Amino acid sequence: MRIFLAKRVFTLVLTLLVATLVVFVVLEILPGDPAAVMLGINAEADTLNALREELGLNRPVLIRYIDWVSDLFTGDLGISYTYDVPVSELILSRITVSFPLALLAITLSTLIAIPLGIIAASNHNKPMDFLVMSFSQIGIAIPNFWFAMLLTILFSVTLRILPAGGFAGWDAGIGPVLKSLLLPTIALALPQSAILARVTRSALLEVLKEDFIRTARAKGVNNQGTLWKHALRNALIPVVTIMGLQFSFLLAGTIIIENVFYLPGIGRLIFQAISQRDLIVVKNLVILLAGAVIMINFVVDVLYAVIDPRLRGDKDV
Amino acid sequence: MSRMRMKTIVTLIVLTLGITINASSVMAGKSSLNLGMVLEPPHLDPTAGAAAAIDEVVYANIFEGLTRIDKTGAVKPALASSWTVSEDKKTYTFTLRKGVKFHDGASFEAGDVVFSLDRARAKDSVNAQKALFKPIESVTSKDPNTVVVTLSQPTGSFLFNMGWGDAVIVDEKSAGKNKSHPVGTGPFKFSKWVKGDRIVMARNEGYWGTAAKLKTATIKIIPDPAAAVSAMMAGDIDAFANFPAPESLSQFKSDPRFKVVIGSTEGETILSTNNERGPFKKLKVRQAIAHALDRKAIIDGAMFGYGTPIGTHFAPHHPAYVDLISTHPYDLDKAKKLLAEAGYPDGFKGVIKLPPPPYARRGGEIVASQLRKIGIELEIIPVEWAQWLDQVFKKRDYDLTIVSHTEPMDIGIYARKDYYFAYDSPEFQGLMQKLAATVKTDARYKILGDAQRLISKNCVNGFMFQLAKHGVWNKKVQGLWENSPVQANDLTQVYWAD
Amino acid sequence: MFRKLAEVFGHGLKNRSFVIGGIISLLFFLVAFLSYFWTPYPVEDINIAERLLKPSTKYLLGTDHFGRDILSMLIKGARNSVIVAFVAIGIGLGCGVPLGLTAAAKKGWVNELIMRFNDFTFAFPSLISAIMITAILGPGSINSIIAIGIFNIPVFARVARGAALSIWKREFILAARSAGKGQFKISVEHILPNISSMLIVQATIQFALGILAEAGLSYLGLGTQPPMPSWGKMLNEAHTFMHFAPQLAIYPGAAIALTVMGLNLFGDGLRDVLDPKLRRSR
Amino acid sequence: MTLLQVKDLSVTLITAQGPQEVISNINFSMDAGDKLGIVGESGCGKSISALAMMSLLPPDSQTSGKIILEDQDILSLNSTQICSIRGNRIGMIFQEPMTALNPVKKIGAQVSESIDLHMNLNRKQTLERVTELMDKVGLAVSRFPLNLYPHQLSGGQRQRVMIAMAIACNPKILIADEPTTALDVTVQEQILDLIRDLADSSGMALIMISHDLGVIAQTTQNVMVMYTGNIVEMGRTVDVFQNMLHPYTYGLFSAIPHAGSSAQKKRKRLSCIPGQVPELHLRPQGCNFADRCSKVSHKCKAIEPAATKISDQHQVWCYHPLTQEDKK
Repeated sequence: MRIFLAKRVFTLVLTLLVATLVVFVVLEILPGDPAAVMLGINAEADTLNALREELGLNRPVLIRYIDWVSDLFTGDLGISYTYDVPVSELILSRITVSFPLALLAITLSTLIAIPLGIIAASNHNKPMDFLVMSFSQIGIAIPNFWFAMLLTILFSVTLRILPAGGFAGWDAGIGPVLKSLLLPTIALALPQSAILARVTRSALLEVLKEDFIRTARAKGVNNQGTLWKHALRNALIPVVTIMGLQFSFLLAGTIIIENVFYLPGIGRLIFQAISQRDLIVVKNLVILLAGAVIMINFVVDVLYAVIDPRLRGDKDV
Repeated sequence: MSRMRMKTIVTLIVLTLGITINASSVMAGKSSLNLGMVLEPPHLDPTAGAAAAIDEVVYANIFEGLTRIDKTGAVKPALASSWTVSEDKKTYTFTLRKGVKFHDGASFEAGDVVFSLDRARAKDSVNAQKALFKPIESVTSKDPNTVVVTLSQPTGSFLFNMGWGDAVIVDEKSAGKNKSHPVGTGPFKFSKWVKGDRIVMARNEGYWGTAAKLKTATIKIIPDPAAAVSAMMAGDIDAFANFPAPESLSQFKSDPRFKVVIGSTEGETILSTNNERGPFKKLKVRQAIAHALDRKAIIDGAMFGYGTPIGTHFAPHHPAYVDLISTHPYDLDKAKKLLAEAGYPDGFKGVIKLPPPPYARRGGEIVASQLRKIGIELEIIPVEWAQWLDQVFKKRDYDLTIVSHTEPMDIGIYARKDYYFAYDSPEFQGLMQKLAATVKTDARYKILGDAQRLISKNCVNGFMFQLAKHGVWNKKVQGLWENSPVQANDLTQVYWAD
Repeated sequence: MFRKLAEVFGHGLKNRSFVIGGIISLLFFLVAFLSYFWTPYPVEDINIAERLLKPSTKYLLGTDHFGRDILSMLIKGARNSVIVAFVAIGIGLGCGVPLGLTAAAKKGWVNELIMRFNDFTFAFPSLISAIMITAILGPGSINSIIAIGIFNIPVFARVARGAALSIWKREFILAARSAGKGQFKISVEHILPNISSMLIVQATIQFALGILAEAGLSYLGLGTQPPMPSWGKMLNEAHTFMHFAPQLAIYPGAAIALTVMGLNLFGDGLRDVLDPKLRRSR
Repeated sequence: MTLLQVKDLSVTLITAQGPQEVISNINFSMDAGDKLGIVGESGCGKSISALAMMSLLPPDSQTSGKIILEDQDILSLNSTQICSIRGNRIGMIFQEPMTALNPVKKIGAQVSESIDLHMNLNRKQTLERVTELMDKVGLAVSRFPLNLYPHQLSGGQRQRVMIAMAIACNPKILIADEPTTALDVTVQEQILDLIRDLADSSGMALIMISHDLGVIAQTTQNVMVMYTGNIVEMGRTVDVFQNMLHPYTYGLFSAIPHAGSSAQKKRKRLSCIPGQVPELHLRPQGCNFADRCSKVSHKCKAIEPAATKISDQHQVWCYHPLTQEDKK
């Protein structure tokens, strides 16, 4: 386990380092001058130069890269060009929107998907199974932003009971926050749950064919018991894999969904930062997100070992 | 299922989820205002950025200059209670108001004016409108309440210029932090900024002038037109000084709760043309384009009918405006003929780069479709502002673009031969020189008229329409600006009627 | 080859997903093809006077904010989706399969390098990278093809590698190796034909994902540009009109969902048909 | 006293080729403490009949006939009643110890599960019972803690865990379905001995299913030879082994290697009985073995043979039982 962990951490750091290089190079290529964006069309050349100097954009490329990476290690992400506040503060304030959203979405999708998958698998080839699979097929095919629009049309335009967008802010209390996150959460969670339900179902069906299920039944365990006590945990491995992969999709999803609902989250921040050429925000955010994905993959690996004792690498007796 | 029942069910579901449904506006009371804004300001220091959104938040609310522009566009005294101008029009002596304090308690004195103006014109200045301060030769404080500004040459618009957001007076102590925590002298104090969501201001109880009527003002950032409609409808927003969705104005007009005010702006929306590139070098080609533009269709299609057609680069509500629309009427046959005469009987291909605002993106699609009718095939390339500034504005790598020039009285840009239109006309440059040296209003207006006629005759750009200001607000909200002579949301006089 | 196709088709007719998905997919391709010859109205023509009309006999699905016929835009939008998804798959197959085959054949550090590269590309949420790519290259359908295509590369590399590894263990490969054939030759002559069915199935899935991705990018304004209609862009435009012309948001979304569902069903069916082991259990 | 009676049992499974009858009308019975062997090639229906006794057939299969355990017809019970029989009154050991144990559960928990289900014991008593069982199957808890996972054990050890699970509730009948096939030869012996000893000491009836006549001879008193869902020969193990009458039985016997590896065994068997077990849907009319039989006649291919009683303890379903001549 320890060697396994050490190896994982090493690749994790290496991947992140390569990621910093790629992101940095990409942003160097990115056309558009942050100073020009900030100062607009009437700005004069020496004003632009003064601002670039102030932002530290006039230093040599290599120095800037090394500075950035070493700052990353110390946790100092620098000051946003446009907002003029520490990037870490900016990101933190956006995370208070995106993280609850992602968490709610993944919770909701799991809460929907796993029971649906179980229902479908335990009613294999029966009408209930067909129903769940149809839901799944439709859910997978529907783009989440369209679904978000449909939800808005129904709940905000027609019924007018939920806001069409915006975030109430945490100081407004938990109620308004949940209210503003409700539609985005559903829009994110439902398509995800469609995929997850499908994976749960097929993983369960796969496991239910295994010999040890027959063993359990031969012991006198009833159908419910075999499903819950024996099949489910074994089926969790592919389910957790997909959930790990979905995290990355979820991040992508939040970018679009935050744009549909105008939530001041990470997704909107990165979109906005790219268009305003707030490069310092962009590069740190991208690294943060890549880091999050890599971390999640790491967590998934660890979860595997928790679920499946065979992967813990313990020695035989 | 009936809609009624559906609603009940959904309501029940929502209630059981523990989510209270109430329109927050009901609670808002009469002393606070939620003002909607489309773009979030990047920061709140008007002396260090070009974004109109900065001024829309802080101008006249938090920061004040020596002078200020009122809702009619006239120059009024602000931190300077009065001024005198020397005979040669080169020395301005400002008498400052007494007893003015910055929000942090620092008192306002002549030294602050000297600091602010010197900072704006310094070598390392990051002021986006540095040109405003170019004529200034020196700024000196005669005593704590008197400032003398000496100009290198007479500048007719100097007092107007000092009313711009970029010329507000800041305190040396707090200037460095104005981006995130602005400290000014205005009737509102900055209280907090939830990035990406809202900016809150509270009444400045120690204001030198008439105190603001509102206790707090919250500026909510709602970039999405659809969200803006719902927020307005739900009462989450009390007013939108410039509503982002002209297509939904009719909806608000028919709703007795709201007042829709169509005002004017300083935004001349034009089909900017690269005068030094390919076919666009030829006057006949530019004339053909002018004849091929159906302004009514563009205004209807892009702005849902809100906007005033223009035939030159000048605001129609200005007294010096000359109506030149009929010089190039919509006439496809003539356009085709002109194009053929220019040597392009079968038209040609070009590129139109469009910045993000809907007037540009939608307008660009319509323009492309209109020009296709005379054989000009335009490839539509949408660009972000960053790319627009870089490619179009700086490197002039474009054929056509659409942009609204929102600076007031900016016809002078046509005299800059290195400007992105690449219009180099000694005749026009001469007119502008003459204008700068002219002080009498009548004479100035005549020169301005000639200038308008000249760029119209030369078809420098495709002149399309003056951007309208679509105000939508709760009927009970009083005192908001109907027009925008400068980019501002002056909330000083705003109050709720009973 | 032809006989095998006929056989697959024969089996397929018994598979519900294959038939339903196949019909929807076929319709989608036919509609896309149709747009080259005919649409009810030209989609470039802006007619402000007739904008935002409700469906009628003249305009079966109504008109958009520029007075363009929605049906015509949907038809032409199908073509756009096909092209983007198709070329993106071409990129994925063209680069991913050789990478995957090499990784499977070479093992060692080449394998390690290719797999690390794969992990690495997976680490970046695809949409963020797509946004960055379009920020560099500018928005447009070609750049969205590149952005989507790049993300197909690791997918195909992974599938190709996994499948190839299992084929390498087979006895006939051993025979070919003992006959002195090189790794490259074996990969092309023996491995590739044997993993082709898996690649085809993956391709249909990626096709569906490509259509979704294109719609997402166009929705954000980074994909296809006017005057070429795109379903995602239509949704973007409809968003503004949601309050008084909600019908605009319905049709393009429904078109995306239906097409993607059709392709997914077809992919599922095809996998069942091509993989006899799974035929009974599903 | 008759413990188990199987009457006219037929089983039809749904296969890719449609419904197939895999067990046709078999009848047999056994008394408490009996040791019955069922022998035949794979696909002959021996495992299916065992699964039928446990009511563990796939849900879409159809059965007819009766399986009477003591006084209950297993086939007519509802699922709750069946669950109270499985693991309690009938225990079963499966062929693949590698896959028959749940990989994510500790062995102790897997053994105690049937105790929890069927025996009314408190936690301490359960633990004692599990420890006792583990001792019995030769996995003393001191060396093999109960918190081990299956993957930490060898195949033979896992099969011992299986056995502990199967006998946990002192079942009346223990069904062992090819319990040693997947094991190393050296381990096979130990496991067989263990099963036989356990059956002897507790008075359980044993049904030993195997394709290996050696295993049968070693562990059973009675034997039933099955071929394509039919019983072809049945009788006391001694009688049947000494006097094989059905050509198929003899073919199986000839396949036993007298020396050599298992691979040789396989090859030899193929050479002894020509051809292969016919696919179920291709079964011929008449005697199913006809196509592979050296003594086939027209009659064999026309009408299915009925039972011929050789002695009280020995029956054969064949028109041409083997003679001593044939066996040379």
